[in-house]
Amino acid sequence: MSKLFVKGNEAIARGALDAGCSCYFGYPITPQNEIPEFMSKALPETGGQFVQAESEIAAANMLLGAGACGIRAMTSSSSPGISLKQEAISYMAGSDLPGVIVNISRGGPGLGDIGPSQGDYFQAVKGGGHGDYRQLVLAPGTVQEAYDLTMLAFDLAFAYRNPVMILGDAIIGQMMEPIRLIRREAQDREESESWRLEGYAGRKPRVIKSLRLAEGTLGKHNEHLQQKYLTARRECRHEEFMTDDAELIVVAFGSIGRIAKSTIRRLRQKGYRVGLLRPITLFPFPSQALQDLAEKGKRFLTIEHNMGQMVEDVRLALCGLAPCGFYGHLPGNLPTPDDFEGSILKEFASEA
Amino acid sequence: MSKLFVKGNEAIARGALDAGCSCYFGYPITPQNEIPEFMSKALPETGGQFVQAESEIAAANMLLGAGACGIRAMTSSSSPGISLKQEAISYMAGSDLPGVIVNISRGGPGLGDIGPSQGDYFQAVKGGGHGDYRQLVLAPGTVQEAYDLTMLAFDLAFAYRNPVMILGDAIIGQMMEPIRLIRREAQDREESESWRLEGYAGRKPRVIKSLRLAEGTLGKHNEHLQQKYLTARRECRHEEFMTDDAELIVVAFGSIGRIAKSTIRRLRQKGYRVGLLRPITLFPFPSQALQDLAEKGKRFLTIEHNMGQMVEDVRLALCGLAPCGFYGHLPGNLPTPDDFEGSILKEFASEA
Amino acid sequence: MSRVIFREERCKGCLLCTLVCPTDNIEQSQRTNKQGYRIVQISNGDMSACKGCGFCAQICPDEALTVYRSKADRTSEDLAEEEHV
Amino acid sequence: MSRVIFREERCKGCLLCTLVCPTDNIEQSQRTNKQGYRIVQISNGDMSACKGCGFCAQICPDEALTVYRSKADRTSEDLAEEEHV
Amino acid sequence: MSIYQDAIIAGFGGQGVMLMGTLLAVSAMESDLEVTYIPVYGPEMRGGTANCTVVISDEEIGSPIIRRPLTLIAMNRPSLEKFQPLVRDNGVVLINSSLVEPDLTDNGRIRAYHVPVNDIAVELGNLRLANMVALGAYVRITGIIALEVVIKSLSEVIPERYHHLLAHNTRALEAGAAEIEHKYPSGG
Amino acid sequence: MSIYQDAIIAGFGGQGVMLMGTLLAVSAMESDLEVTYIPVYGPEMRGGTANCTVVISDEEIGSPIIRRPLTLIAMNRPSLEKFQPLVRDNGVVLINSSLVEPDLTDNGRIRAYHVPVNDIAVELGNLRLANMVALGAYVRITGIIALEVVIKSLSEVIPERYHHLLAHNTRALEAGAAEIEHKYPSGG
Amino acid sequence: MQEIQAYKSPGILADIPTHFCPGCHHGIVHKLLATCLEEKELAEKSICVAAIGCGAFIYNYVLVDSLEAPHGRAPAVATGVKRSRPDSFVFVYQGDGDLASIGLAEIMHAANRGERITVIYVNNTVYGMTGGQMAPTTMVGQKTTTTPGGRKPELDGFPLQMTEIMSRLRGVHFAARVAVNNIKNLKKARKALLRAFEVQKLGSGFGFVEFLASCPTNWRMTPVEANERVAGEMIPYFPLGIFKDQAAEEG
Amino acid sequence: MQEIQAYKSPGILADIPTHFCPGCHHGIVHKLLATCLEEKELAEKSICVAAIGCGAFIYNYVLVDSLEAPHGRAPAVATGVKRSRPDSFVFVYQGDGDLASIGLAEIMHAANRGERITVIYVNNTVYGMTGGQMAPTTMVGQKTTTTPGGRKPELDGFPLQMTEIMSRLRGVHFAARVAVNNIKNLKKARKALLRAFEVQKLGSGFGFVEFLASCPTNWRMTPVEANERVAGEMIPYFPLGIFKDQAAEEG
Ligand SMILES: Cc1ncc(C[n+]2csc(CCOP(=O)(O)OP(=O)(O)O)c2C)c(N)n1
Ligand SMILES: Cc1ncc(C[n+]2csc(CCOP(=O)(O)OP(=O)(O)O)c2C)c(N)n1
Ligand code: SF4
Ligand code: SF4
Ligand code: SF4
Ligand code: SF4
Ligand code: SF4
Ligand code: SF4
Ligand SMILES: [Mg+2]
Ligand SMILES: [Mg+2]
Repeated sequence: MSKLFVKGNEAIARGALDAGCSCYFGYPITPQNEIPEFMSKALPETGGQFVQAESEIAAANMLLGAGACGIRAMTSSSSPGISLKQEAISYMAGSDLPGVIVNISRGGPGLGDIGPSQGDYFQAVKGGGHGDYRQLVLAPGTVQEAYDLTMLAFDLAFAYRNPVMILGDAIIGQMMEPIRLIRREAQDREESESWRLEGYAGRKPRVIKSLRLAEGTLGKHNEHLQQKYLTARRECRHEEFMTDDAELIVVAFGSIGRIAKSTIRRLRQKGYRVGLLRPITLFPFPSQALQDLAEKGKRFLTIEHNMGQMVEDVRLALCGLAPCGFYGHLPGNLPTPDDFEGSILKEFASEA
Repeated sequence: MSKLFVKGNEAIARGALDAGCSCYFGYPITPQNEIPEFMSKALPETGGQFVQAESEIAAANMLLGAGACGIRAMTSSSSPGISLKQEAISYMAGSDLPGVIVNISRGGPGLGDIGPSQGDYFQAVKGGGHGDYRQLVLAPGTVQEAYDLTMLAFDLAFAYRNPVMILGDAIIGQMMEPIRLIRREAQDREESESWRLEGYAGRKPRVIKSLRLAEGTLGKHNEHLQQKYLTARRECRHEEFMTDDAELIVVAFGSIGRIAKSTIRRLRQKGYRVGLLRPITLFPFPSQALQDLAEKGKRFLTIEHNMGQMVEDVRLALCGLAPCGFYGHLPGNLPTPDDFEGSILKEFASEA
Repeated sequence: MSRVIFREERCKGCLLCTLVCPTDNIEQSQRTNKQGYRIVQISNGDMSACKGCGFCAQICPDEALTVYRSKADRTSEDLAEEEHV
Repeated sequence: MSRVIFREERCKGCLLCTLVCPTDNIEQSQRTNKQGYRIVQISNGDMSACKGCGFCAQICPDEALTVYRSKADRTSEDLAEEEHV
Repeated sequence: MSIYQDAIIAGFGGQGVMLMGTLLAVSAMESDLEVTYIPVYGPEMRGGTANCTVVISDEEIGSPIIRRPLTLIAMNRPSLEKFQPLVRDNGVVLINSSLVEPDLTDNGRIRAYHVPVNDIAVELGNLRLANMVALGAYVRITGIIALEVVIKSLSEVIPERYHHLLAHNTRALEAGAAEIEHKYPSGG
Repeated sequence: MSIYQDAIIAGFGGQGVMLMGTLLAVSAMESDLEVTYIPVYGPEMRGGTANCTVVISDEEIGSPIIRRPLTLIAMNRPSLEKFQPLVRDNGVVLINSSLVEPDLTDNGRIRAYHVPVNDIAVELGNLRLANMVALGAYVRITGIIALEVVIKSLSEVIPERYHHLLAHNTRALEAGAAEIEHKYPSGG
Repeated sequence: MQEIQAYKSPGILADIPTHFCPGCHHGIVHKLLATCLEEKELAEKSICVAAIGCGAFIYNYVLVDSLEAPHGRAPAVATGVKRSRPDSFVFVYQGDGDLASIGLAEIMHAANRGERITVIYVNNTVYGMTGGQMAPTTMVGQKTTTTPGGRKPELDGFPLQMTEIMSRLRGVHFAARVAVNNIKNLKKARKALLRAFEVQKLGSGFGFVEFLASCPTNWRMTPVEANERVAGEMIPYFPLGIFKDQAAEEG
Repeated sequence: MQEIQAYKSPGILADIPTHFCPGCHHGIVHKLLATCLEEKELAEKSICVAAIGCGAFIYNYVLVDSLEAPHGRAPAVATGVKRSRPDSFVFVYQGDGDLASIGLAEIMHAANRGERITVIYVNNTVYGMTGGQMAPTTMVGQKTTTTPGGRKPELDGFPLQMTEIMSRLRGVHFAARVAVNNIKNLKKARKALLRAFEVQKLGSGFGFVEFLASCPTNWRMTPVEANERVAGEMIPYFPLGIFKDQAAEEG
């Protein structure tokens, strides 16, 4: 099939459509507006529903409603708007509801700017909402991956009956690259049959809720959720680049992962044995891959476009097996391969 | 001065008043309703303002407005309501604004229940909102501490121009205990003079905002915030109980810290050398204290009323110096000293 | 004669039924049920006044009442009244 | 004679001033300023028609115009008009 | 040995069990003891039963939540049914025998005190005093607090607008204590 | 050595620089090269200047963001002032000499190409074709893409309702290329 | 002797005790709702969106497919439901705190979009579930746990009249205010609810029925006193009636 | 020759180029606002609460103490400000997306509480800052980037008429809709704004002024065409006038 040259945002929208997404609920915010804009045209054409919600809160709650009907649906926003969705996401997790949430994040805190940043890692991965829940988090590094991972997100959301977040940034959202589309079979209408709401005709009424007052029930639900998250570990995905002979492994995700790759290519040319591990799933986190590398005696440097968030997960994964340095590129400043060279070289020097 | 027998919630309200809080903005939610209820009576009597906001979002944004005026103000809520405040908290952090937010948290995710739980640790400590910010987090373990730490929260909020959260749970909020009040001098009206809004008469107009579009400005602000958080490390507070000769240190915060103390007392009677480290500030986290104990060769067990959140900070603090076990009491189930005995004994057995 | 059956364990003693009964056929009793509520009873233990209109059952928030209306009580006036109130 | 002063670098060429000028005294020019906007100018370079009413300056979203009204132009009719529109 | 006592107090919503708990707790505070009190709250209270837990000690109190209490005041039948099995062996159970049949008591395992607190209260002129009768009895049985301190503490927990009722409450506390002295001369 | 080229394309909002970028990028894609394109967006665009960055390579592209580009197309003066200092030594700078005075060029450090794209476009009958003139010139200078591929790609980036203008655009691309051949016979 | 049952419990109403306080009107509204669903044969295709408040447990009593919405967001959740399953019958059950305070934007926008849903709005002038705080509907002077001196309009504003606000939005095709404090009003309430259901069946727009209801517990009244307050204090400020019936007006 | 300056730039208006697109009415509203603040001598005691939208940068142009509010929440932020500093003059500058969509609950509740603040509401029927998506005020049939086929009332609802909604809330003491598309309307706008300021000075209640405004960029029109659309399409649906002036009505 021929290639299409599209923005990351459009790739996400197309990925959703090709994964069978039939409802989109959103509210405008830069730098993700191409998603609702694309959907507002494409969905009605395929019999789906596009709703411009009155707010991000409403959009997230519409997603909850659609999820309860067992429908593949999506919402998207950017950092401040994602903060507003936290209550609904917590409810979805608490009610075992699927749904895909896209965060094309921007610089924060507050209104910040509309440039790229990875300041929302903690919010996405540790749970910005209340309670002990997790969402699966996928972090594309290319426009093709934005498309592919969006399709995957829907499958995971329904496989685990859990919210799944696509965490991109302004680079992923605004960048254009060629992509190849995947043609999918018509969507499996059965995937939600055993639990979705549609009127009780022919069976017993169903209730979908997160309130669990009776003694022991909330505890049991929390146990069930933990079990789900343990199972989800098998979904771990990451990319390794030139790690085999590397002394130093740079750990970086999303757009920073790909930019760091440029730096690494350049440093390789200069003879430095440096490699890259790019987590693709941020939750579950590819801890095992890191441990495996640590056991081979590698050293680590985490690079993020924030003041240090994923590095905690890296350190927890390494668990004392190996140290991990950190270089945080300031949110608000655009990252380029040049920016990472110094810190990588410094890390080399520090122990070599 | 004589003692007062009050609920934790009332202690918080009184602490706020005695710290000079003159505006309260809130929205009802169990189990913290005694705070707004007390304030609705007490504040108008002292010339302050009580506003029952239309929502938690509105309440948090009123707090932002009051903070910008350099006024000591507070909002309070419980888990789902706190999720809704995340955007405003991020804005406050991004605008260097003081304010006190109380979370008398309950079981989650979603609507969960109204019982105690510590499921909101991540949200409070890692930042549930978007962007690279932190709030200072204080976790009382007694009603007296609820009162004292609320007063401290206001001082810290203004010293650092940053939101400060009191993280309690349904136990802290609903429990009654005797407390001693502290009489304070009248509030220092000068603390905000150099930055607050009040009309520009006699000086240049001031702008308080978090939007930073000009190149480099958002990055600089993020650096400034990190500097602030580093400085705040000196505010670390924790309690140690029988750690000197202990082999095993239980790390637990808030109500779980005090309940664990009962277990430890009981185990001491049985001859087990177990001690307690109870973090009082959750951010900044008392990492140094943990490291000091680790260097003395102690082992650690974190106990939380959730599925494992603070334990990550403990492990990051210990940084491979010592391992740390974990026992998570299921949110939704009430914790008692009996519940912790087994896991402490198991931890003892595991390596002894 | 129409009949009213109480499910005592369901009654919460709110007395709303007594407000709507056109014949004052229900009154508070001295008894409390297992839940501690002071329940209602047929006034003076005399069912004969009951018209079987079912108003008490309609309003009872707790479905504590069942009314069996005898055909005899089903006068055309009652029906007319029902339609017009 | 009243005078209109343009701050060309501020003009965005929106032409709103031309809409409100009662004497069609302003028109689009062929010049672009540094920002790339096609700016306005006095129609035919002739200032004499200007009444000095200041409407152009009032509506200009970009404060690109300053109007100096000569006392001579300040007729009572103008004033009356101003009051009543 | 050090002083330690804990109690669950339970009954119908309207029986004033929360007031019993706070009065007991304030009395402990006034006796210079450490004390915590924790109620149930929220929709669970609605319509159904209410209960609270009081822990009294001369040492810092760790847990305010007690799964297996040393003592129980059961103001009605559902409360007894729910909490009696949790009471520790040989623990004290004070039963409102006006509402609860004696045969429900787990006599072998716990120490039961049957006091017809409703009847005594009605005798005193007001059914609503039943809670004070029960507390008077409890205090006398356990001896954890002096009755006089409880009586003195009344004015701290009863809202000012009801202070004309202080004397009635005092009488009820005393009546409860007296009933124990009379019925269980060896007890307490 | 492998193929690699990057470019910043900058100008006024209305000059069609985004279209230049996408056309260049799609042409690269059609030439079976790897390519990324990234625009500026949001309020920064409002009123002021617009710019985008294109990276073309035969290898996987790491960074779509380029701080120090190899080439620059400056459609107006502010763009030249802003980006020229960032161009790498000996880099290519294509300047819209219809709007920018030649003396602003950093001649010693970079390789400057002065093309009066506005004037050429006006000659072709439409000022709006200036962007295509510039792109034609750029492609000829750098040789990164064949002009024919660019012309073939036009129909992919120009919305269907404007396809009657394809011929005009083609002519503009060609005119730009021709200008380079004519003016800088050794260049490109 | 021949007998008929004068009032039949609807089959979809669970035969279990409710958690409602004695005399709480929520219980009556639940019954009525269940009756009307059955009467219109809608139960099997219903999806109930429960809001947060004392009515949150409706799924325990009215046995249809049900979903819990976060506080205030039920109209948005219902929008997601109805857009996903346009053939289902979607109704929302909200309290006055939920709908008129935290959820004001959601209800107004769902109404304005003309979502084909039916909203049952139970106005008891107070936050019931959380223990009696001021609601947007609390009457002037009414004492609540957060207006210890009574609601003061200069500080707290005036009680919101939601049916009036709703009926002015063009997406709303039916809006009525009813009460269940006596048999006469109960019958009118039934008619209004049935009519609102029809509007959804017609697929024309949004249906809204406000129920004035008592909350004896938080009004600190006996059930009988509370029932009387509905007529004595609420109805004068919140007048009953059908405020809008688009189809009827047009046809 | 003697001369006077026919229009004086208000001193608190910064003498710097704005970021607004050519012909954007925000610029005119800014000027008017600054003029009125000066005329009433309110600038020195003003606190401006800026909302998120193209007007968010007002603090760069109208030089008074200023505060940025999260999108939609400016009325809540202003409530916090005014309650903290009752002596200051507090005004809010919001767009139609900000006020009528995400912030609908906040504006209505602040209005209903009768907060002593003045809200300047700039309705340009579109989300300007984010690039022209549908707003709650978008006209039926209007094409936007999220209504590529034009706004469809059956799916998207009808445009909200906020001044009408506001004027019916009892806490609102002044509500008007004005335009700045010609000199006549500009003068009326000035009068309305001055009156709204007075209401706050009187301390009686909430003041609301809706400005109909153009957004040439997102309407895909020239500034002149856009200016004409205000009169041709907007005013017929959003009629101008003073909808409420409590003090005037009472006195
Ligand atoms: C986000 C959030 N805020 C607050 C609450 C607490 N809460 C539960 S129900 C309720 C209000 C109930 O009042 P109303 O809607 O009037 O219903 P009622 O109980 O009176 O029927 C509130 C504030 C919550 N669950 N979630
Ligand atoms: C929570 C949140 N959601 C969305 C946005 C993105 N956003 C910025 S301005 C705006 C709307 C602007 O429209 P309007 O209020 O009509 O103002 P205008 O620009 O048209 O004057 C939006 C949605 C945001 N900043 N924050
Ligand atoms: S059926 Fe009618 S008359 Fe008989 S008890 Fe009930 S209400 Fe009264
Ligand atoms: S209405 Fe029902 S619950 Fe109330 S008193 Fe009558 S029978 Fe009992
Ligand atoms: S001052 Fe009046 S007449 Fe003169 S140019 Fe301006 S608008 Fe025209
Ligand atoms: S109104 Fe101002 S900006 Fe617009 S054309 Fe006239 S002078 Fe220029
Ligand atoms: S609190 Fe009020 S609304 Fe809730 S169940 Fe009780 S009476 Fe009904
Ligand atoms: S986008 Fe619209 S509202 Fe924003 S500045 Fe431009 S014209 Fe004005
Ligand atoms: Mg209510
Ligand atoms: Mg707008």
